[in-house]
Amino acid sequence: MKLVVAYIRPECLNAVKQELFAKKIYNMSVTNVLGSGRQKGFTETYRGVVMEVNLLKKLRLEIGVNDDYAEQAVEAINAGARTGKEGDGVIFVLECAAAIRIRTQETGPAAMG
Amino acid sequence: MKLVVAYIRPECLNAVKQELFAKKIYNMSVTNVLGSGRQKGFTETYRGVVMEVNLLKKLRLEIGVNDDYAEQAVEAINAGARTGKEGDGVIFVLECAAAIRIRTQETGPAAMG
Amino acid sequence: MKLVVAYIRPECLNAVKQELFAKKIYNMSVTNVLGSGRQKGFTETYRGVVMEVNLLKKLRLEIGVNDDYAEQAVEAINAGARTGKEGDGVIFVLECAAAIRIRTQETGPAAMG
Amino acid sequence: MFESTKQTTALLRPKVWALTLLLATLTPAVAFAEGEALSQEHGNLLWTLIAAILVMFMQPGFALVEMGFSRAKNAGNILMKNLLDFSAGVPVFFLVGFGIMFGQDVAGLFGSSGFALSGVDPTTAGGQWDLTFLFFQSVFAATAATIISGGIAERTKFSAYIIVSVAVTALIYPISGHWAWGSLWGGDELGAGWLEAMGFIDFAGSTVVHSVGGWMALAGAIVVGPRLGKYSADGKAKAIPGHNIPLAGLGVFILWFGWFGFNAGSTTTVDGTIGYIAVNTAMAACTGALGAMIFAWIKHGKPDTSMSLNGALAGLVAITAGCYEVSPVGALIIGLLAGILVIISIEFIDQVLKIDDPVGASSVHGVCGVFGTIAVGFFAAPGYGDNAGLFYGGGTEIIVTQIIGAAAVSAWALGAGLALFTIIKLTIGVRVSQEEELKGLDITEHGMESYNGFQIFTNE
Amino acid sequence: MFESTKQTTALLRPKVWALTLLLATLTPAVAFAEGEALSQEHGNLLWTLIAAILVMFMQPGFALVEMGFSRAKNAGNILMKNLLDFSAGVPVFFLVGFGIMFGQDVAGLFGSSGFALSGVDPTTAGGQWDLTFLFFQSVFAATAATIISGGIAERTKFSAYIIVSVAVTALIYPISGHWAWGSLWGGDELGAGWLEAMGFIDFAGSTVVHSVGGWMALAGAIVVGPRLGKYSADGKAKAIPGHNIPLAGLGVFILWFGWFGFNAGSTTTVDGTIGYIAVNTAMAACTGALGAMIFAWIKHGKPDTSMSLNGALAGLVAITAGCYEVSPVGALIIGLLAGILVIISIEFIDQVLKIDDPVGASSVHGVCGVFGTIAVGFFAAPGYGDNAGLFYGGGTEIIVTQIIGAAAVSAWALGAGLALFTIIKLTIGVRVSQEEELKGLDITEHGMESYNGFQIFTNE
Amino acid sequence: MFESTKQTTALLRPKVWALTLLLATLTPAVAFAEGEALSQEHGNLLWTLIAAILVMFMQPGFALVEMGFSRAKNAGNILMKNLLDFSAGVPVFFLVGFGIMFGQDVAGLFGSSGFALSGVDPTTAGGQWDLTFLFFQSVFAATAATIISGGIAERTKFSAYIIVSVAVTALIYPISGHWAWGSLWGGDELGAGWLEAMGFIDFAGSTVVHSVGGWMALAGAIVVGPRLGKYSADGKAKAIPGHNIPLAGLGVFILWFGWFGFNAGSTTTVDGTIGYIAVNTAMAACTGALGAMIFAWIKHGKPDTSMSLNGALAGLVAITAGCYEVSPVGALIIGLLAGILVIISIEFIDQVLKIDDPVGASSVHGVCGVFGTIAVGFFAAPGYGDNAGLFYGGGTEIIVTQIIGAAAVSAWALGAGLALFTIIKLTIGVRVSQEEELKGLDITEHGMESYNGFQIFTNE
Ligand SMILES: Nc1ncnc2c1ncn2[C@@H]1O[C@H](COP(=O)(O)OP(=O)(O)O)[C@@H](O)[C@H]1O
Ligand SMILES: Nc1ncnc2c1ncn2[C@@H]1O[C@H](COP(=O)(O)OP(=O)(O)O)[C@@H](O)[C@H]1O
Ligand SMILES: Nc1ncnc2c1ncn2[C@@H]1O[C@H](COP(=O)(O)OP(=O)(O)O)[C@@H](O)[C@H]1O
Repeated sequence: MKLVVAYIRPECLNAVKQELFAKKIYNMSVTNVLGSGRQKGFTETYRGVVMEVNLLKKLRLEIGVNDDYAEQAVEAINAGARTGKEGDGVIFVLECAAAIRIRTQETGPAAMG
Repeated sequence: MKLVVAYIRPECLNAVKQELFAKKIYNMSVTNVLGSGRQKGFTETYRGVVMEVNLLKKLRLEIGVNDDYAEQAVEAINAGARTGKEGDGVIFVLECAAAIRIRTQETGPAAMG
Repeated sequence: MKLVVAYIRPECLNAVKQELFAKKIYNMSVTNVLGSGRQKGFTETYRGVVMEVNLLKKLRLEIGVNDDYAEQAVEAINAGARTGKEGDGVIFVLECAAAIRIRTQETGPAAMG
Repeated sequence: MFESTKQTTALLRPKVWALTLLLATLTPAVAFAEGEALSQEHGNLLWTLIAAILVMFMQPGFALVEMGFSRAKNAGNILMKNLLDFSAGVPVFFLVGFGIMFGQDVAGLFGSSGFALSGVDPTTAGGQWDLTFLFFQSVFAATAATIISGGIAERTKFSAYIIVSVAVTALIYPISGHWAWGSLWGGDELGAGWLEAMGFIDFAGSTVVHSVGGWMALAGAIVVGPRLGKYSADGKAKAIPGHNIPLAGLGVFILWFGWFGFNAGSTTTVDGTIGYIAVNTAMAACTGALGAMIFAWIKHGKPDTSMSLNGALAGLVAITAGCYEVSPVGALIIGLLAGILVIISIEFIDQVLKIDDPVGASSVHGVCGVFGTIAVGFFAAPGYGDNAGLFYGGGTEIIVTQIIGAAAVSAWALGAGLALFTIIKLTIGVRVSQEEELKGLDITEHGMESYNGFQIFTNE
Repeated sequence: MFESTKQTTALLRPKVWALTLLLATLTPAVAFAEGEALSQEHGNLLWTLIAAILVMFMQPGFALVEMGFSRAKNAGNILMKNLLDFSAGVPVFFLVGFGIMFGQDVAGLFGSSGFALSGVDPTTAGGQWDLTFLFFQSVFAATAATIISGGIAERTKFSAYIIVSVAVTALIYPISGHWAWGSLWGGDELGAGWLEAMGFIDFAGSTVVHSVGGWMALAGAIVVGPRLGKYSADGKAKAIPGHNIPLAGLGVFILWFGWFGFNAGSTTTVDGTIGYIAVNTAMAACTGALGAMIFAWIKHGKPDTSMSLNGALAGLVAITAGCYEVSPVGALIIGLLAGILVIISIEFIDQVLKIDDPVGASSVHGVCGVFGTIAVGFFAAPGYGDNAGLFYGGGTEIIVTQIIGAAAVSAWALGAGLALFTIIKLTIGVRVSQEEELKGLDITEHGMESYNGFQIFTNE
Repeated sequence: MFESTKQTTALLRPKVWALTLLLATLTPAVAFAEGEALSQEHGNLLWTLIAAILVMFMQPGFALVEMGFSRAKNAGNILMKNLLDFSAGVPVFFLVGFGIMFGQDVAGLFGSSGFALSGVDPTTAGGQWDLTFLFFQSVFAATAATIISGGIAERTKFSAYIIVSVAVTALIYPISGHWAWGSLWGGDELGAGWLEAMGFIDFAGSTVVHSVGGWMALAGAIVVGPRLGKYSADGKAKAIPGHNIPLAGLGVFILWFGWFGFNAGSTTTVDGTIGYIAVNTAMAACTGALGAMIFAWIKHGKPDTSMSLNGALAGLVAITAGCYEVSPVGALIIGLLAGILVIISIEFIDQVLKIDDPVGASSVHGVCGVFGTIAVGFFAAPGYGDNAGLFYGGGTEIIVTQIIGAAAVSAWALGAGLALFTIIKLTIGVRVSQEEELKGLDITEHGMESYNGFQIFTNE
């Protein structure tokens, strides 16, 4: 099993969700994050002082999937989150040693769906 | 070492904490997440327009534990977070390659406690 | 590849960032978390009632790095986040099975930088 | 370019102008001759109107305090309750309450005429005054009603609250209001309530308005029961912190601002006393805040924000009865005592009686209202108002009357409140389900969130 | 210690005192003899001033409602728009708009003198009145202007909005305002607009002020187009919930508070009618809120907070035309109908016409403004004001006049609005880029966030 | 049903009624005969009271602006400071400050009688005026005091602030206040301050109130030192953005609203000038906002929200001295210049002087206060007030007097402020610890959070 973690643009979440749903991946969790990466921050002026904003607002997506779905999840995220401009983000795939669905107490791959 | 990641109902946090404390697990980190899973979202009406809310408010619990405590952490979460209704969430257990406690510079299992 | 996850004091973020930048690590994501650990919470009084605050405000740092940079990331975090007082936090190093940079579609170590 | 005669024309209102075109000079009454004086009646009407507008603005003050002192997930529900009690209260008071409070006296107990101001002729000076007086009184009634929502916040069904609101403005408030103020409208002709006949002094309503609201809030808090998680299994009170102290602070200042209309406006007359009434009002609010701030600092080691805010309100409630009767120095002392008293009372009700009143409505309005009413018997100062209190050589007679009045009205409000809430509990139910309470009343009762998009940590 | 003669001196203002030292007794006009009466003129001036101050305070009311009902990422931009329209509107109205609205009549269509109040002598009573009247009228003009920002919130360029604001207060509002109220300043001497000559009744501006703002908002919403994500590909409306309902609620109460100045102040005279005008204003607002609350409850199963808040405003807008003409019972009914109407209208415009008006400005101010104007023809009650409506045995004549007036002004405002927004669209552009809209206008237009540090979930 | 004779009875207040039952007809003074005129004295008292109430409402305005422009973790502390300075300031001014400011003059430097208004008889017209005048003056004193908290926000100890507040309202403000306004209460009898004897013009207090507050804020900011992280190691200023711009915007509008009481109320008289004073006040605020908006746009490429809000306040501060003396066109220009000046000043103090004034209090109130005071010498217009400025053919004499006055008061306030803050620093300490500052003053000074449950990103 895998835990797919992706950092994406907030405005791409809907598109990513559509792509995931198209692949029958419905389970996920989303968090607000502030990120820095290759996309440079921007400067604002607040009360006359130039201000460097280098932590940008991003979303963090976590999707626990079975091994065979990991590829598909990555594909879906790629499809929905890619604009081609700096700041699109990254996807990490982590190994998940065990999974338990709390309500049903299903474990392993069965817990992922 | 393991990193136990669980997505639970916000209202269950206190119960989960009690269960963890009972097993002498005191260390954890909690984040707000929005999740979608088997629990369907609900519809609200805002200004006359039906609105689908399909990202529900959940909490994400992260507990770094030694291998022998992982089981116990999972058990505690199960005990505290289970209501039997859709939306109870899942627990993932990730392999943790290394751990360092910043203050003491303890590493490995010693860092977890 | 590794995903370095660290829980640090909010007020140390700037110092940690400086240390990371000094080691040419620019990519990271930051989240608000509430944590409990060895640092005891504190008590406040709200409207005459003593109130135990045992979830303290912390930041969660995530840095995806190549294996050779993991050490350096950990060092940088240690350098920036350590005050020696309880509540400094922990660093976990997770194994990262795959990484994809969405914009460039680079994969593996190339995606990390 | 423009001659000064123009001004007279400019004073004409739109409708008058339209009419002038049609009817030529048939409306002399509304155009004033140059140099004519403003009549005292119209001055009074103007002041009473302005004061009523200020009192109306206390509504968002209450809403903000109550929202700020409770959790984010219930903010919209509290707002709706405040909107509802004003929106229902003003028409209901017009249709029913006003007549019960100010109509033809029946045995000193309630009024029985003047419903919907029937019979009032708006073309006469008297009728125009009546309508203005109604407006002033209706915002007072709405104040009594809105106090209740704070005590039962975060767990009470919206439908139950509607019934409470209507009952308060139609009957509960007007009945005890009649006892103390029944002859304010009709004078000798319509007869007085039993408390005013005794000489009971409650100038602007520490007891008549605030205590009634405060004790009803207490009754509600008792019947509805504490919020989930408010008391631990072993009965220890737990803190449930408010979510927006800046809003609560703004609410307190808005209330303070409106209170000048409440107190000084209760003269319904432009004369020289309105200035010192405002001074007294300001002084008591200030020392109320100071008293609570210092007392909390000594007691708990920190100058608590929410208690200090409550202290200002406590001072305001306490000075309301005597603002016309006491000196500024008296007001300073009354406010200070109220600021200390409100903390003792909040902690007593919360921790000893174990009644969960999230915003302290019963302490601020009930306890300090009674305190302020009785304080008149001690602090009424010669030169101010018409009485001398115990500290100025007056006898204990006033004190006794004040105690009787405050006790009678309090007993009525608490009793009627307990009965009303119990009846609702036994019929349509007074409390939301446990799940609804956990999710928050905004979503479950109104289908929307108050702070959409904000990440709010909820945990109980 | 101090003799009573001191008071006369104490009444002198700073400058007078300084002067007194230099010029001895050369300023007798400002010192009043003891016992002298306040003149009706000065009473009127005082009341008009106070009312204008109350109306000015409606500005933050609008800002809060519009901010609260839109998303956090655009809150500062909305605030800036409200600050701008007042800041530009008041000077522009002084320099240009006032003369167009109240100057020498040209064919009943517009005024042509009095720009910058030139020729007014501030040392005369007439001139002092003129300046006060200007102040009162300028806050009305700013009200019409500020309504627009709500309808085009969250996607309109700030620079485009500046042009709209200036055009509205300089020309669009004053022209139709002249039709209905043109002679209010100069009377017979300067001549009347064509609608007032017909006998059109719009006491405080349901049509003159609110409809103009509302239809301009609709025009803007049409030309600017819906927010991204507001309508799905298949044309279904999607909800974009507001981010701060407590602020919106406070805004509604502030508007309500200011509205007493708007309506009762429109007498510009202290007389006996201001009291019942306030009663009518309160009643309609109450039943407007109740009507919307109940209707939403029936229709959608929940008493919707944002709709109930809109309902109160709908009642206020609807009673504005007739507050002087109808009875409290009439006001209750007008408000109730407006509260229901506003929901039907919001849903119709949003879901059927598919025009995206984030705060419902066109429904609240446009639709309910027209409704309230026409309602005068039905509800005008003998004894109140100077007319009898259909329900009180009056003929249909007034109704016809009211329909003509409301239709003419509405057509003007909508037409001028469509033209103006289209011209802007074709020249400097009316809408921010898609990327700017997604990031939010606070960052992209003003370079700052409204809620720095707060974690806000944005997702479209 | 009700005869018109009833109205007279209805005008009676509660206490009067109660008394009437006991004493029959012994209180003829308060019941007014029908048709009697309102006296000018009572009209003035009413207006002064209403104006004072408006000025009191500026307190939450200040609190909101200061909260909004600083970080979430200190919001409650700022609120407490504003609550404290009003709560302590009003009683302290009553007991001490009033006598120093308005009592028997000593060498033109300070007053020495009238403490706690001793000797004032509230049963006389004169005494009733005195109490009203006290109320009006006490809210002015509290305004001067509350300005300070903004300049020293986010790092100053609460206990230190209490001492500052008391010292300002007891001594620092009243002493320089006496110089300019000392004879306003007692006239010739009690003697004038040295500046008013020179003919110094500061109608409503650009210098007397605002500069004093502004320079004290600057003194505090200097002594307390900048917030952690405000200046980088190499001395470059860093931005620390405010956390709640909607609240700050509301605060500015509330201040603006209250300012009409501040300026027009400073007549303490109902006459024809109050209207144009309000017009001038509105005009300057509008162009102040516009000036800042445009200037920031040109300078930094964006119309900055927080600067535009400051601009409105700058215009208000600047017009305060001359609102009675200048024409509306003069007000437009004064406001515009103030709006530009405030930005230059904020950036100069922040980036060149490297003094950390989080909300710009020293620039808005200190710099623009001085500017507005001197501007009177240029813009005072014949027909308005009693002077002619340089631009209207007056000489330079007024300008010189204005400069002397502004300089003297500024030097006093800055000097006294530096001394006071330094003494506190050397005794009980003026600043919280570094750890407390990082955690936020809400938790560390008051033991509670302002936004419980909200996820707020803190990072320094
Ligand atoms: N190595 C990394 N570790 C953790 N988060 C990362 C990493 N790289 C990117 N991110 C996250 O992804 C976001 C976008 O990355 P960025 O490098 O700007 O995108 P792009 O590669 O398209 O230029 C960052 O703001 C950050 O939140
Ligand atoms: N595969 C998954 N990956 C990430 N998060 C998940 C996954 N499955 C569930 N979750 C999280 O757990 C929450 C509850 O899951 P849900 O499927 O509704 O519970 P249940 O299994 O009890 O019906 C979701 O809202 C989501 O936050
Ligand atoms: N085992 C763990 N699992 C998850 N989070 C942890 C763990 N240990 C510590 N943390 C996080 O780190 C923060 C600081 O830990 P703490 O034990 O107080 O530090 P210290 O070791 O310096 O005393 C905690 O508040 C929590 O957020």
